[in-house]
Amino acid sequence: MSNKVHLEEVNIHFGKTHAVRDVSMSFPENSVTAIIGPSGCGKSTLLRSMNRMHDLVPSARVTGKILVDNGDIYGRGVDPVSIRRRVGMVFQKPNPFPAMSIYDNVVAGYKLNGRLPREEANEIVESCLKRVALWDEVKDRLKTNAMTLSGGQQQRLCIARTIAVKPEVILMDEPASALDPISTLKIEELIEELKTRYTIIIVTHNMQQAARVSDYTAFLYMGDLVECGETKKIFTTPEQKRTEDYITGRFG
Amino acid sequence: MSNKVHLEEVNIHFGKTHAVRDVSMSFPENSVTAIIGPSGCGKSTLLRSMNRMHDLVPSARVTGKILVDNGDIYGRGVDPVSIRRRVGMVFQKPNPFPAMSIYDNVVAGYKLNGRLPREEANEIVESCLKRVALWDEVKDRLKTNAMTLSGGQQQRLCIARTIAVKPEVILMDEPASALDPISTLKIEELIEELKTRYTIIIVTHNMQQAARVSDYTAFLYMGDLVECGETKKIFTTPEQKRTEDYITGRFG
Amino acid sequence: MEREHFSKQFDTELNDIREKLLEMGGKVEVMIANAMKSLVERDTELAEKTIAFDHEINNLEMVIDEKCLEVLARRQPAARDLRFITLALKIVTDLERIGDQCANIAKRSRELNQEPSLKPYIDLPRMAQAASDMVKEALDAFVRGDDALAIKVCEDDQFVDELNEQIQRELLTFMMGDPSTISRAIKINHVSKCLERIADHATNVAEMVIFMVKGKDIRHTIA
Amino acid sequence: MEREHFSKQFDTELNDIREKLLEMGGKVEVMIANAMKSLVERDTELAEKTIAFDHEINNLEMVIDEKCLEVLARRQPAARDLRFITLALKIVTDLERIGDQCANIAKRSRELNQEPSLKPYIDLPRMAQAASDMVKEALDAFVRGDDALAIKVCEDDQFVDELNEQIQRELLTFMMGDPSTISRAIKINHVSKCLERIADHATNVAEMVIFMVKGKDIRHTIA
Amino acid sequence: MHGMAYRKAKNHLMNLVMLACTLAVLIPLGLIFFHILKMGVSSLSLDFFTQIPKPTGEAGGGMANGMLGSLIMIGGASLIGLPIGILGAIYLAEFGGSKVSTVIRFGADVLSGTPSIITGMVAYTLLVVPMKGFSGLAGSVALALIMIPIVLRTTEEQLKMVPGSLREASLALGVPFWRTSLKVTLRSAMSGVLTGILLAVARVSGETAPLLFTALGNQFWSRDISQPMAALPLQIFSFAIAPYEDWHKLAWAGALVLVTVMFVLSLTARFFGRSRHSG
Amino acid sequence: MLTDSTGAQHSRQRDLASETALRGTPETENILQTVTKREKEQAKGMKGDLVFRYLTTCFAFSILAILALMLYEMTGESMPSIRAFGWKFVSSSDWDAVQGVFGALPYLYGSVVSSVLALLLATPLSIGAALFITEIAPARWGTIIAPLVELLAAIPSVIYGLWGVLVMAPWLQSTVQPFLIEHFGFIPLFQGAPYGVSMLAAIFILMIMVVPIITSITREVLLAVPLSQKEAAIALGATRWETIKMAILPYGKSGILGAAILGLGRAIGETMAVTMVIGNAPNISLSLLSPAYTMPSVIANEFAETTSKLHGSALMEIGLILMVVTLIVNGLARLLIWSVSKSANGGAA
Ligand SMILES: Nc1ncnc2c1ncn2[C@@H]1O[C@H](COP(=O)(O)OP(=O)(O)OP(=O)(O)O)[C@@H](O)[C@H]1O
Ligand SMILES: Nc1ncnc2c1ncn2[C@@H]1O[C@H](COP(=O)(O)OP(=O)(O)OP(=O)(O)O)[C@@H](O)[C@H]1O
Ligand SMILES: [Mg+2]
Ligand SMILES: [Mg+2]
Ligand SMILES: O=P([O-])([O-])[O-]
Repeated sequence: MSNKVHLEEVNIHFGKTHAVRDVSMSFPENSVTAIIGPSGCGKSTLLRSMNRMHDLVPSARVTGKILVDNGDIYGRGVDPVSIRRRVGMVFQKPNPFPAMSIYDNVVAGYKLNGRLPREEANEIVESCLKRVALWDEVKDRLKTNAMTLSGGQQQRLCIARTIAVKPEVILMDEPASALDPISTLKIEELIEELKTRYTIIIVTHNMQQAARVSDYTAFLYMGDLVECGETKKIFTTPEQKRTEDYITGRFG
Repeated sequence: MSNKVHLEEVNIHFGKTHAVRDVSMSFPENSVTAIIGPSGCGKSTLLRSMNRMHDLVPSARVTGKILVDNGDIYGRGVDPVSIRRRVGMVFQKPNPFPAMSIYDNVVAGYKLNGRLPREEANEIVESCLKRVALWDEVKDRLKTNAMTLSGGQQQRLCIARTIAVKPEVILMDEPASALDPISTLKIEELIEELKTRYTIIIVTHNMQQAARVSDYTAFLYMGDLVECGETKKIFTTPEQKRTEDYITGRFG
Repeated sequence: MEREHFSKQFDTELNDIREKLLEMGGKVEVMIANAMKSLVERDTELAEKTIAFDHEINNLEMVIDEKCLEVLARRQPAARDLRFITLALKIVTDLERIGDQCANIAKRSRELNQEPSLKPYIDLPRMAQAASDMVKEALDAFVRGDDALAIKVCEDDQFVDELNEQIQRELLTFMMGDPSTISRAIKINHVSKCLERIADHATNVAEMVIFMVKGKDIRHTIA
Repeated sequence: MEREHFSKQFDTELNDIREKLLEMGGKVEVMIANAMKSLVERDTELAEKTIAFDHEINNLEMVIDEKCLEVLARRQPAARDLRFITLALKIVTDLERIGDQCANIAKRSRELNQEPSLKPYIDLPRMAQAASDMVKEALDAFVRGDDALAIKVCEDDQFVDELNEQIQRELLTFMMGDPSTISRAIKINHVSKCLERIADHATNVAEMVIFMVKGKDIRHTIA
Repeated sequence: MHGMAYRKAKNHLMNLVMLACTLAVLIPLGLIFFHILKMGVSSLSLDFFTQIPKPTGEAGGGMANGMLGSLIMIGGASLIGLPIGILGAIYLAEFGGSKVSTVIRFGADVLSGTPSIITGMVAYTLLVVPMKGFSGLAGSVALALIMIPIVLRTTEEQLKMVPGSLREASLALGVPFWRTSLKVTLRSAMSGVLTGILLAVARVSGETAPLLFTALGNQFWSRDISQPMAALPLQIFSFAIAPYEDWHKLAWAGALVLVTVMFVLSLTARFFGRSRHSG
Repeated sequence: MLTDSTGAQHSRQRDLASETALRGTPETENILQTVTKREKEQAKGMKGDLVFRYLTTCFAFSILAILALMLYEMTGESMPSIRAFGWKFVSSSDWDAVQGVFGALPYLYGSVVSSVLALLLATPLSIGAALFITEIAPARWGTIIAPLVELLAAIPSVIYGLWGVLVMAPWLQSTVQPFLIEHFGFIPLFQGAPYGVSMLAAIFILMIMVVPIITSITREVLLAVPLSQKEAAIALGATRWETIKMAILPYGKSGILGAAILGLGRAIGETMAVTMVIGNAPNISLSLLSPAYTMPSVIANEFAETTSKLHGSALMEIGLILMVVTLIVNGLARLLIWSVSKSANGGAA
């Protein structure tokens, strides 16, 4: 399996805060990699560097190399807007566009490219909603407002919206932490299925969730990458003492 | 161990919704009982009936008997205000009074009802904060605003505030679901310690949490009490098929 | 028969363990059969093969152990699933020991084949068949969650024990009568003990199956 | 030696299992000693006691199993803790089997005490001491997470195996020489085999300890 | 399909358009500032704060009586308006939710949307006509009518923003509802409520229209609220439309003072508002 | 709160039983005392809640009372005029206090034209400015400009009027209006003589006055758009303008609409500034350059010095019309905002 995303000595500063230190690691293609670690260790910060969401924060500074398909996304002349189409993102709280219908939400990103013929749009909506296992639940009310869906459905809609623009990598920042347990399980199942087509990187501070959904796990601690490897290994026989302590609940 | 709280055929309606059906069960003294079940099954509703918080909802109707120390708290002439002093409550989101200092928050239960001599107040503050293991962290800044504390500290402050009015029973409605994992563990530890003095009833939709903290577990499903017994038993060898299915993640 | 997990992946993993256990059970049965065949038909080559085959059983034990550990770490199973996994962990040890016993039988068979035959084996194959059936049924009970079958296995142990005692008495008579048979008789005696232990292990499995299904621990109560 | 868990309760539970295991180990050692003493000193009463004592070991097995299951269900242990619990589950089986073997020794001792003594026991007590030490050291290694000690236990098994073979050869000579000793010799042979199996179980425990500490499964690699 | 280049160009163009809008908004407002400052500072003197207006033609004089009158009437308006507004808001926030409170809310909105001159007319028919004369009291009432809906709605919003969990926390401690409302809910919202009050005061202190036929204005010192009373905005108005250069200067000075007062009030309000967010 | 009656009876019986059983020893006496003390406190608590509820209810209802009283008074005072002129009052443009003939059409016309045109100019500018401040300008600019705009929204109208009449009107008269007449004189809107004080001046001053209001409310609405909405768009690969179009404006739609309508209400009712710059001539003229009159202005100018009862009543009727118009505008705004926000939030509940 080749590496889809590759980090080389990535450092991220916010003003004087050094939030991520010298992180080098790879994310294999068509697999789920979980990033775990205590609150404030830099998980979200690291994740957001991978589709240049930090460009919006004036104080943020990213150094080192972040390669997607061997191309440096922070390279000169690289347009963040086009990077974000290749590297999609799903957020903690479901955030469908409230003024739009379910249908419009799915094609919201796709439409930015210009007018979209009716049939093509229909096709995209159907295939994306099917892929997130939402089609059967909403096919009779595609034109109703997206906010009429439940939290879990909204999150799946957001995932549909993200895959509609045909990304290669999907970043997820605690995608289920605002959901009830059953919706959480549904999202986890979905992640399992999506990994056949996309490279998925997920931040979660629920260790059990990381254990359940991911193929690889990276453990961050105070901005450092402590250990990174197969999830099975990390959760049964980690190599680093700090990983072991964190995973077994020995902190403080 | 005697039973502190006892429910007999409790039914709770909201208008036409029958949220809790014919629940009869007991909560043993000085123990932690967890109420688990899928979202919307009536966990919070049942919990809130035990200190008459439903009195504020005009459409709510509670029938059956809820006995605390063998006294019916819905009996004629029973003042809900005094019930609530005996049966304290801790909520999902930490909710310290934002306009008050840490100190004032702890004694809020007294101060809001009238004056409290200085020395007595000092004593209460110290002992309660110690009991929730917050004293060492805040003793040098008792007069600062309570909102300057972290989420986990705020929740412990809320617990201190609750035990300050010397309740016998403490109800907790998902007390850690808004907290990060480490704060969650701290709260769980605290619950473990508090049970030597109080009867604790906790609602959680995190099954693992219920397994960790509780001595007894009750499983609610669509308003029905399906099973109730020792936590150890419920989680290894439940008697009801429905409990087994829920606990092993077989739903839908 | 049973409801599926919400997580298909979890179901897959549990099924995987179940299948691997069955596979191991199947291999163990073959091993019992082969070990006995090598003895009865004085087939030293088959005995060698059987001894070598133990290696595979050992490997399977480690694979299943690892899988169980992984499921425990990644899925936090509870109730029936938890009992299933922990008992898989224990059953696999029993199966591995059965494999060891088969290897022991094969070793004795290898030695016995060097010497002239003492007497035709009549009870021993019957005993082996009974033990083998018990292993099979215990595993079936485990996989199907069938406690009735498991109880039957526990009861069958009695029969194997009786056969064992009978064989021992018989061998003693042989040895007393003809000291030259002592060395061979001791070896045959050892085979009989091995078969008895195999039946014991099957009984262990069956007892644990009852625990898994009923949630009641009946070990050390009947025996 | 090791950092504490965030949850003291969890630490308490793990320690509880650890202590129960040690207690079981201690009882098993006493059982080995008593079984041997009943044999060497021809003390039938002690033999009876030892056989009855097996019951306690069996009970402890169930108690520890239940505790492990409870911790698995309630704490969702991972990594080292998970390995600890799963291995406790397996070790407890080994200890129980050691108890069974001791009972078997005591049974043989009871029978042997009815007959005149065959010869003074010299190698058997040495073997018993070695096996008992191995059990003790294996448990120490488990509790302390000491892989070096565990490796030593694995190596010691060799010594016990050799003693066993020596005893068997010796007994064969006896039996050949005097058919009237056959019945007793077979029983003593059985005792020796029991001790050998006890040492094997201790080795199993040691191997698993190495897995727990190092995370590496070395079972079936040295042997 | 649009290319990236097209999308980027559009982005830049729209940025420019929005910048232009901002300038178009800021320039006239800047001019107003500039003139008030320039004319006001040059016309301001100590006399302005101590003297009453001089008769036409005489140079000098000030608006001291207007300032005093404004203060008295605003005080009166607050005395009437604040209790009604705040307690009414408590009703809406705590017991509201039914149809009645929707109607009350709507009424308050209508009241605050009513042009201020109309409150003046109403105060005129209600007080001036029966009392047979213009009076400071009538002015106060007119101003109070303007304050009430502002205070009511801002207070209600603030009370509603207090999370229900806080109320529940207090009730769960065994505190009666009324104490909870006053000591927890209202107190938690206090800074927001104060902001609302300050904004309401700021608003009425600049009101002119409702005073035209209630307080009417007074050339002399006036402290008796049953008599016509001077007010700063009224004086600015009448001096501005008068054809005298001197009076224009005084009007500019008055404007500067009024604007300064407004600034101070809104800055204070902002301060309260901010401390709420950071606290 | 309902309880089944048997339960209540049951507990009362038990209470009695325990009381009789306890009486006698000094200790129990003590307990009884504390119990009764506690009960008294409870009773006080429950009574306090009742009193509190009635009190706040009274104050809340006084709003409705005030409103009713206002409408009643205004209608009552307008009755003479309504009886005398009927519908002619709004269709006629004769306003002669000496002859006692009153028609309010010029005032209506002036009010509507000045406020609607001012709003049409102000709204796009305000939205553009608010977007610039919140979304485009560096954060530091925003923190400077925004409070400035907010302060401007608080400046009293009399001061706008002062500036309008002393600075803007002369400038219009000397430069803008001649220019318009010269280059755009062919359009009826810009015909006539340059007076300075005029409909145009009123429109300008109203625009300048409502711009800060609409801008600051719009800005708050935009700030309330959750970051998650913006991030959603950005993560889909939207440019800044596309983000505004896709996420921000739709989310803030109802709030912005409300802001605009609030501006309209303010513009219609605005008295002082307009009175000072519109010229106060009851004309109905297509030209924006000629003086005009508005409803609030005529009230402000004439109400204190009415010549007859009918004159006062006519002014009252204008006030009544003004009030009804603002009521309708505000009511409409409210309904609009409600319907929009309902469709957005309704599902979330
Ligand atoms: N926009 C920002 N400006 C300044 N500092 C920031 C910013 N975002 C994050 N940080 C800092 O960077 C560090 C890492 O934050 P980050 O949000 O990545 O943590 P996290 O691991 O995602 O934690 P959590 O589990 O709580 O989400 C923290 O110390 C945080 O204070
Ligand atoms: N105030 C209320 N008015 C009307 N219905 C209500 C009210 N509170 C709860 N319900 C209804 O009662 C049922 C049980 O709700 P409850 O909040 O107790 O569920 P829960 O088990 O606590 O769920 P969750 O885990 O989501 O908190 C639900 O169907 C809910 O819609
Ligand atoms: Mg984060
Ligand atoms: Mg709930
Ligand atoms: O391995 P065993 O000694 O139990 O056969």
